[in-house]
Amino acid sequence: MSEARSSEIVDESIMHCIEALLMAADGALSIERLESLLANSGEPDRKAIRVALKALEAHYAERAAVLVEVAGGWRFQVREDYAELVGKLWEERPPRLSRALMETLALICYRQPLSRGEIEEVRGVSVSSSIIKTLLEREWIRVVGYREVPGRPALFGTTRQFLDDFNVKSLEQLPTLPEIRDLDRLDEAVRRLRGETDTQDESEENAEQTVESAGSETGEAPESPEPPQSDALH
Amino acid sequence: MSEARSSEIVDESIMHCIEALLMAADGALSIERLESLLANSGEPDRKAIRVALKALEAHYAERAAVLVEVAGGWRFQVREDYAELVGKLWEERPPRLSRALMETLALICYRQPLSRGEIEEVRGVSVSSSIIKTLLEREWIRVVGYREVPGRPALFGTTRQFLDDFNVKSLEQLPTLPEIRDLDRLDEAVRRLRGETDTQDESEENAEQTVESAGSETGEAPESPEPPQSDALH
Amino acid sequence: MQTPEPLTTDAALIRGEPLDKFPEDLYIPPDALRVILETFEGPLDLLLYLIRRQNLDILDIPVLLITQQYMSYIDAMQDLEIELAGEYLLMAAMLAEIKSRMLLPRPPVEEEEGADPRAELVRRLQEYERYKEVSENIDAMPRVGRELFPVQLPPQRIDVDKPLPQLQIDELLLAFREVMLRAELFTSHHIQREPLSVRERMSGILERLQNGERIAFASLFLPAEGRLGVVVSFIAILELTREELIQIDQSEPYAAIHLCIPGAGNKPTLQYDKISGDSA
Repeated sequence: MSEARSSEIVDESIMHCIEALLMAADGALSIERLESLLANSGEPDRKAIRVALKALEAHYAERAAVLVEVAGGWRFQVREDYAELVGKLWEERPPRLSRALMETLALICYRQPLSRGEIEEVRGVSVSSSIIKTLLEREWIRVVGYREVPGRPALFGTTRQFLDDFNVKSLEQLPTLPEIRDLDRLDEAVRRLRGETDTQDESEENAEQTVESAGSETGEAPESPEPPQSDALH
Repeated sequence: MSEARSSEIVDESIMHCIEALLMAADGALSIERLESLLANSGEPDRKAIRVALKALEAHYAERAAVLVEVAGGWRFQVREDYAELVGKLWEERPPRLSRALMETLALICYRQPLSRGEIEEVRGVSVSSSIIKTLLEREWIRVVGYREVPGRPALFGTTRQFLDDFNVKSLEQLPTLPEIRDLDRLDEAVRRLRGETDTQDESEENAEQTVESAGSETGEAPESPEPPQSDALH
Repeated sequence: MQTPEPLTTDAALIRGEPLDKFPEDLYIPPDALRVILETFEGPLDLLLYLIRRQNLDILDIPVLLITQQYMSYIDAMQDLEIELAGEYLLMAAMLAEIKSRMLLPRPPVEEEEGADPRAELVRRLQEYERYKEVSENIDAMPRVGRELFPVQLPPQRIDVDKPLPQLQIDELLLAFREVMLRAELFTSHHIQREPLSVRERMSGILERLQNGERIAFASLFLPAEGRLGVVVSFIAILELTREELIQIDQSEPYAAIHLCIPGAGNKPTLQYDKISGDSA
């Protein structure tokens, strides 16, 4: 077979391009996707991509990261042996929700019922299945129906759990679109939702730190990168 | 030095544990953090961790993902050579940061801690709330204190996150602030300006120039008005 | 005399059109001029531009010339109804003052130190230019998200109860704001007016119809909800109909009105697997 023959020649530069893509990607990349991404980087055909993937797989066979093939294509993962160790990373700090997830949830909240395709239309990018799955698992969204068009896409709406987790009684309490548009009014709305009357008091307490101690011409960045919670929206 | 001696012995298992942690982590990990995470995995001391990091760095030196040290510690990142290729993974280009935002950030960088009013003084124009908010949300700046004057304005400083995001270990690695050029000449000019009237006859003649003709020259303008969306990914 | 510099091919693009398309003597369309004028980051930026454009020395600005040019830019901005920050006008006043001082006979030497507005202006221009320059250098540095992509691989398996990520309401709202701004949807009248409660009700009604049953129109109005509740339900039904998510039946005039999903009868069920299964 010709495949066997070409499998002996690994194009190193293509292999590194694939490695870069897989290391950076949010999910698995299919061979087709890799092919189109690499169109300007040597334009390898699928066979050459498969050869490079095999070489990468072999290279990482002994490392902490492993290249695996899943339903959606190929992806790097941290090897199972380190499950416990890696778990510690999250014990201390819950993972952050991605911007894509937040935007998807916000759109479902404000424009429900709507389908994944409609979310994609507004966001201008595709919405990954894992985002929808996470939101469903979290019980923040639910399927409320289907649009009666070819493919019958599911329509999503928000749930009671969503309201509970965000500590609001009904969607009506959320700021209106004009309020969201105006940053100052949005601040006000957020403070209202948090039941705060005046955040100023809170920040006053943090303010004991003197200018002298903060004087940091030292080149050292201050320890904690997080601004005090109360400042988050000022 | 004892360090030199131990640098020859790399504990493979610890190196792979560190590799797994760094590959999975959301952000850089400091040596201290690695030490505490590895407490049940061989309990390496900081020296052993440093040795392992160096070995990892060498191993990945030629790969598509490289190990780098930034202010917050160590992280794997895709080599910059692949920036354009990897950027194709996302349809949206990263938003361009406005000049107003970058100038505000630069002032906070080099003159921290300073207040919004002080930024406005140098820039000669007010700083919008949304700029400060964006910088706080990105966790590039934080409130480090308050100036004890009426109104108690917040004082801003940069964060570790800022250094990490700009791929440096400390503020010292940022570009140097240009010196005020010709300081002697400036003094002299100021003295002269105070001491004598200079006749402007010559310039008066040129002063007829109107906006129309000024406008048509703006082909050479782009020194300040940058063309939109030029270097988003370069 | 000023001679316009030769226009090069890497001249600024204005709305995708290179500026060098315009003959030098031709007047610039207001749109293009607007783009230029709007790029100034304030009066200091504009002054610096005027000075640098003519290769003038900051230390030796011909104030009368620069003042006049500055004023014509300000006039142009006002003609185009560009919202002018007050600082522009303040600077205009300051320039006018400098100009008048220069035209008047010299005041006695006892003038207080540091009061010369021209020296002050020179100092401020220099100071601003330093930061403007360094901000460009910082912007040119590779940064995470633009040139740098940190590696964050998912674990194959994870052994702890992963704490669920928390989301703050403000993060959610800001995310929404951003996506709406990006999609320029804030301008749509349709959604600006739509109360959120209607959207919530739409989801609720739609869900009730999913078992394929027909539901009496009247049963969707609960007196307990009051007049507002009725209105919300009514608008929700109209909106669902408009989006063709439900259909309204009435077998004969004055008969009871029923709602169902379009083509009801083919008994749809909630298929959650449908969602995860249809990955791109």
